[in-house]
Amino acid sequence: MNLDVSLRKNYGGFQLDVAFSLTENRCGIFGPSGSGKSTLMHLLAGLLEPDEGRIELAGQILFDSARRINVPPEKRRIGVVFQHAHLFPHMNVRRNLLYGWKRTPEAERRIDPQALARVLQIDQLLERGVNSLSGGERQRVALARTVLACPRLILMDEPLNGLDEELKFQIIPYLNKVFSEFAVPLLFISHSLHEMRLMADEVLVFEGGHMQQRLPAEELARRSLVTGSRGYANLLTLRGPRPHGDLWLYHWEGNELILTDSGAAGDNVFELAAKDITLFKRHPEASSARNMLPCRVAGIFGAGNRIGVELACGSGRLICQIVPDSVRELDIRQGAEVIAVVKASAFHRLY
Amino acid sequence: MNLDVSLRKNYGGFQLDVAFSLTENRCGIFGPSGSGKSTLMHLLAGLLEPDEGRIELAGQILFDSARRINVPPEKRRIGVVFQHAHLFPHMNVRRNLLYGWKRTPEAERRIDPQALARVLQIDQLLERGVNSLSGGERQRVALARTVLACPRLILMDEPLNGLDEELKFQIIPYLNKVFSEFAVPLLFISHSLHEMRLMADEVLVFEGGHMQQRLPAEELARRSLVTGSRGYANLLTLRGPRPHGDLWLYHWEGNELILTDSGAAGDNVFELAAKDITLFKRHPEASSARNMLPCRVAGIFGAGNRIGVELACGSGRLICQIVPDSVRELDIRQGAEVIAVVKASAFHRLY
Amino acid sequence: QAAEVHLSVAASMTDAIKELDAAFIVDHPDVTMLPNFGSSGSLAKQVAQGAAADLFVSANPKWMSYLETEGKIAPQTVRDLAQNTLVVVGPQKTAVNSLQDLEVMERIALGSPGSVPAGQYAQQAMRAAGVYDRLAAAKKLVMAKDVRQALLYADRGEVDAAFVYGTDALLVQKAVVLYTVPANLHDPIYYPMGLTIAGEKNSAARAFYDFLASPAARKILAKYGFCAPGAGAAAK
Amino acid sequence: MLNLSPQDMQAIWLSAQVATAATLISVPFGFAVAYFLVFVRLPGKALIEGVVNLPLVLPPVVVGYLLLLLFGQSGVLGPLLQSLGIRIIFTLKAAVIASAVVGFPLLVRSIRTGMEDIDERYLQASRTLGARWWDTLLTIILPLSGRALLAGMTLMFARSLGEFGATIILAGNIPGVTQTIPLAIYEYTNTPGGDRMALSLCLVSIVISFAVLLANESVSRKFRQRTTR
Amino acid sequence: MLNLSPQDMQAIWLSAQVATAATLISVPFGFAVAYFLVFVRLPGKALIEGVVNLPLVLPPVVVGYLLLLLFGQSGVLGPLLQSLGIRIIFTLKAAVIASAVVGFPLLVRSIRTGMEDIDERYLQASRTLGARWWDTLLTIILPLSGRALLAGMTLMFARSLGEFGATIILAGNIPGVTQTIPLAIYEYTNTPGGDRMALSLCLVSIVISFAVLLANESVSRKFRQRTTR
Ligand SMILES: Nc1ncnc2c1ncn2[C@@H]1O[C@H](COP(=O)(O)OP(=O)(O)OP(=O)(O)O)[C@@H](O)[C@H]1O
Ligand SMILES: Nc1ncnc2c1ncn2[C@@H]1O[C@H](COP(=O)(O)OP(=O)(O)OP(=O)(O)O)[C@@H](O)[C@H]1O
Ligand SMILES: [Mg+2]
Ligand SMILES: [Mg+2]
Repeated sequence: MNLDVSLRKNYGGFQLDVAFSLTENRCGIFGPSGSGKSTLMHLLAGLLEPDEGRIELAGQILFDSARRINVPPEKRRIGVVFQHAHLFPHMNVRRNLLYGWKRTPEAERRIDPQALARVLQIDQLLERGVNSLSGGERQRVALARTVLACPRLILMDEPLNGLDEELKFQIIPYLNKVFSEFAVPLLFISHSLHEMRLMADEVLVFEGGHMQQRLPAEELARRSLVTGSRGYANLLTLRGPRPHGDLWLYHWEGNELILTDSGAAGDNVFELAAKDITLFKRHPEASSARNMLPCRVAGIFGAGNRIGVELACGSGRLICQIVPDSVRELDIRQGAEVIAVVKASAFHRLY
Repeated sequence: MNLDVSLRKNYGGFQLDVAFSLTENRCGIFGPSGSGKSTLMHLLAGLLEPDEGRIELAGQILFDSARRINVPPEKRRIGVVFQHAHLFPHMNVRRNLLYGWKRTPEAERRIDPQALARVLQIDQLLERGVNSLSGGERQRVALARTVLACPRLILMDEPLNGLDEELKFQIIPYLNKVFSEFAVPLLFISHSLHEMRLMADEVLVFEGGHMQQRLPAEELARRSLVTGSRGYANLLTLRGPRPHGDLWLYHWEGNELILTDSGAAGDNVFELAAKDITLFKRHPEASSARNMLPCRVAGIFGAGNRIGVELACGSGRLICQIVPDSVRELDIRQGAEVIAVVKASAFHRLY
Repeated sequence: QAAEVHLSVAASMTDAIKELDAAFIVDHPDVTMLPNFGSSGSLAKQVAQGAAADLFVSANPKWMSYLETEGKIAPQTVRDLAQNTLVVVGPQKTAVNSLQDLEVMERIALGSPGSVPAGQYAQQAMRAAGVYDRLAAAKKLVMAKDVRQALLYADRGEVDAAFVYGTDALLVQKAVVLYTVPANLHDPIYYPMGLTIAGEKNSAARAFYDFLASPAARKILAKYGFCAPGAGAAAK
Repeated sequence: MLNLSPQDMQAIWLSAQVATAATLISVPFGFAVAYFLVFVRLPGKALIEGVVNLPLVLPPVVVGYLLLLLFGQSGVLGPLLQSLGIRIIFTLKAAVIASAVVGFPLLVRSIRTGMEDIDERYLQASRTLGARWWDTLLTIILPLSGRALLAGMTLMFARSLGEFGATIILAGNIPGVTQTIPLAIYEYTNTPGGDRMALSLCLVSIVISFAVLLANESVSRKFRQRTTR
Repeated sequence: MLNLSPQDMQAIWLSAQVATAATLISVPFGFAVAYFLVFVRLPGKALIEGVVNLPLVLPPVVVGYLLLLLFGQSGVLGPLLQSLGIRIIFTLKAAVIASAVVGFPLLVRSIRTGMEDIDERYLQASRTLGARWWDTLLTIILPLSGRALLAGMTLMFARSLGEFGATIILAGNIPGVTQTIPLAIYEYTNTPGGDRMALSLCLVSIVISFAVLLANESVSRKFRQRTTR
């Protein structure tokens, strides 16, 4: 994606004023309610006219107030998943789904409607009228409708709202697959840091109509170790689960990990909270924790009473959150050897 | 609340068939997308007519197909927060808020609109038209509008969707206060087990139009230790934080706990995941964990490789999740003495 | 090739013309008669705008001369088809012996003098009797859009009197003829007819035009209350 | 350019009065009938709708005739009205009634379409907030069908300006009393050479209706701004 | 009860033809004009709206006269039409034109109200999905204003059944050729004892419009079921 944006829009009392240029394919927009996320999305899609500014996507100028260019929405080929679905009320689910698809030149139809419908679990609903759908069903149909239009850029406004966790994590990998396989760039709006980590590489943080920060999703997550209420979560890709008594043994970057959860045959993404890792100077005896990984301290960051310790275990990296007292007591410094203790139940499978 | 329900409704392909009677004041309805939660809500509110059945609230029959009773919605005094706000488009925020309030006899107006608006952070929006609100703002206005009508029972359909976590946990205690202070019974629909725990005492679990289970929210949470993807979380009310070096010392049921987070002066509700508690047979040396609580095992439950251990620490109870191997190794059984090790960062403040 | 005759005929002659048509095609089975009935004014405007018409029958000499000046009518073919009389009808209770008696009444209906010939004759008569201006100033006059409407009012008792043609008076149900207006109080009531420029070249139209002057045609006209031109008075 | 006789001026003034009165009087009835047709569930609704539409289907002259049968002295209501000292026929009241009856189906149809387009969920929300049906009617349905109501009123006003057939039968054509613009125009067009004068009056009609139209547009736009983004 | 002469049957058949043709012919134009008025941003739109509304404001007789000036042989379009061998005046075409013109404002106003009530966000969604304006027009706006279009068509059909003033001027009153129901009724009222016959024809008009109304209702209900919960 090559998106250059510099826009101003006055809206009653609210003023949006942003300028950024993106190259990452998966970007996120993160910010509190009312910070202007949806407004930005409408401006980019051409549904709202900026007071002033410029939008350039992949070398094409979509809007330029100075040169009086304003490409209409249908020529921008920017897909939008709206916060409230906006399904066409007079069409059934199938016709809604295929609306954009039919308007896409055959050469550019890169996604199979059937397969997508199956993944989003809406293949049973195809002949239903959209007004009889439940809240979550509507959102999934809207998602599929936009993706099937095969746009050059997809804007998603909290698309996973109203979906239960299970379904959410079923959908995310598929979306990721679609987006990466067909290199569809994505601008992803969400309140959830978690979704952000999984869907975006780079994140723009909005506040009161302005871009406050801009940083890689990983960095945002690391900062949340200090500022966020939930702390940092490691995302680990574990391979080849084998039974191990009641538990399961996985490979992870040259280590073996013991987990309570069984996974799928191939790659499995697990979440491990930084808070769930306890460091010991010596190998502890008689702990209920199943995993005791010898690691080397690769770095220390953080502030106040929340210290992040970056650990190298085999070829993998882990972030562990501890308190300053522990840093002193365990003599944690770069290069120090420690034992990371993790309970088998601490891993949470995402997909 | 005294709610007796026995209903059947056929809806195209979908069939809802439930019977329950509730006495708890705060009930939850939990279930996957499309399981009939919103449909039930419409039936209870009188917005949809059941094919057959009976609804009785606080001794008054609201619907009875046999006796051809069907009290109209406005006489049921059942408040509804809809999944999609449905704010009146021709009124500003203030008039939306006060719509139900004005229609409530003065004697029953138990909630102050100003105060409620402040808590929900919509006091700045009062003169705005509702069509210029952001998604989260709309949802908050809808919430306030229903609460201000002071109904006998409030039905909420995923009311916290689209709100960021911070705001969500700001609103929940206030809602709880309103509901408990004025004893407004509540039927709370949500996908989130977490919200369920905080808002409901008893939970009905729906699946495919039927009530699958019915159990206390605490029990649902305990079961999720085995079946859920997120495990069980302890909710602890901690008191009187005092600084302790970089950290904070709290009272909890006769114990002292060390946390990274500072809290408010009075009660603070913290979450502590069962997975975040590690058990040791002996007092471990040199751990990065700050809290080492001597406890007695009060009970063991769970199945497969997920075992929940109920611990008595002082006058408090904690649930800890461990694996069967650990049970054997640490010789965990009722009455056994163990050390529960918890990191200072493992506590997550909700409000 | 079947000949067509387009007639533009004042609506008050509808029935008479229909019977005349029927009588005519008995002898001319190859001719199709296409009568168009309307108010004289709108018929004249249609003819003026080039609508298909071979023969124009007006209830009023004004519209005939209008078309003559427009050059739509062959002037030498203009002659009177029939004559009519003017009567006052009303609910049975009132007695009228002269037009002055109208002054005691509340409402008097007449065709709008500007547009309805019968109204114009009524106006002339009332003027001659010296009552028109006072009646008009007292807003006692109801101007109907055509004679039929004036008659309707009288029939239903909405007005105390109405000026209508003698032929129309045959249609009354409840009302009765109160008074026949003396012919000397108004211009003679003629139904002028004339062939249009196109009609003059239509032999069937000319044949019908000639037929209208025949005794057979006269008899039919008389049946509907019209009298022969120059005859002066009508039936009743 | 326009040279209007005093009689013409009177006709214009009468027409404006009649159109305004007919429109305003019909609004509550039109609204009630539309509400009934849209929201009340009752068998035989189609029949009522048919009756409401009658004045549209029948030639205006016939409508006028039927009204005469109703309001005339020997008509159905005539004696009753007469005993109350009310005279309808040949008065401005008759012109108003004729215009109101002829325009009524237009008004109802317009309001109906607007009401049918109201999202049912707003009505649901208002009822769960404790509003009775009439409360919902006044606070939700009325404002949300406001634009359609306005459109219907404009239609009706315009139709009233052009109403001829029923008016001339029921109200008669009495200059200065019941002679509205269309009746005056009729007189002119039936007089050779009267076309110029008729045209002047037509222009006046057009100007009046145009003003009403513009007023409607601007009010309607405000409504729209208030109700959609 | 009804005894209809062959001439009456002809009038009924002609009326049905005229009303149907006028309605169907007007629909595309009415739709286009409504679209223009609602969605195209252009100064001077009010003017066009004024022109569209003219036939409503003017007495039908005047409309008929103006049409006569337009289509007559010495009229504006007359010579052109004649050179093409097309005759309008005194033919059924003229009756269709008269009905279409008189009913047009009703059709446009109805469609407009429907279009204005379409939630803009559906149009936004369709455009971001790659639909051009005409595509959005056909696939979103047309179906979503379908009910209003139907309502407009019903109005127009009903109005055509009752159209008298403009028709008698432009099409003439020629039995069997251009004599529609209202003209036949007019003729009966000019005939002794014709009132019964006139009434019979009125009843026929009512029955036809009623049938159309019911058809409209049922189609409209389907639309509604399809578009709201
Ligand atoms: N048409 C409008 N007129 C005036 N203010 C508006 C309009 N539309 C949006 N706003 C205001 O602009 C601000 C930004 O709104 P926006 O919808 O972009 O927020 P958001 O970041 O998407 O919030 P949320 O997460 O709650 O959806 C809000 O304060 C909103 O009230
Ligand atoms: N009018 C209708 N006609 C037919 N089926 C309907 C209708 N309304 C709802 N349904 C179906 O009934 C089922 C239950 O819908 P409901 O809205 O109650 O689900 P829900 O539990 O609220 O889901 P969500 O969490 O996604 O909002 C769904 O399968 C839905 O598609
Ligand atoms: Mg938003
Ligand atoms: Mg739902």
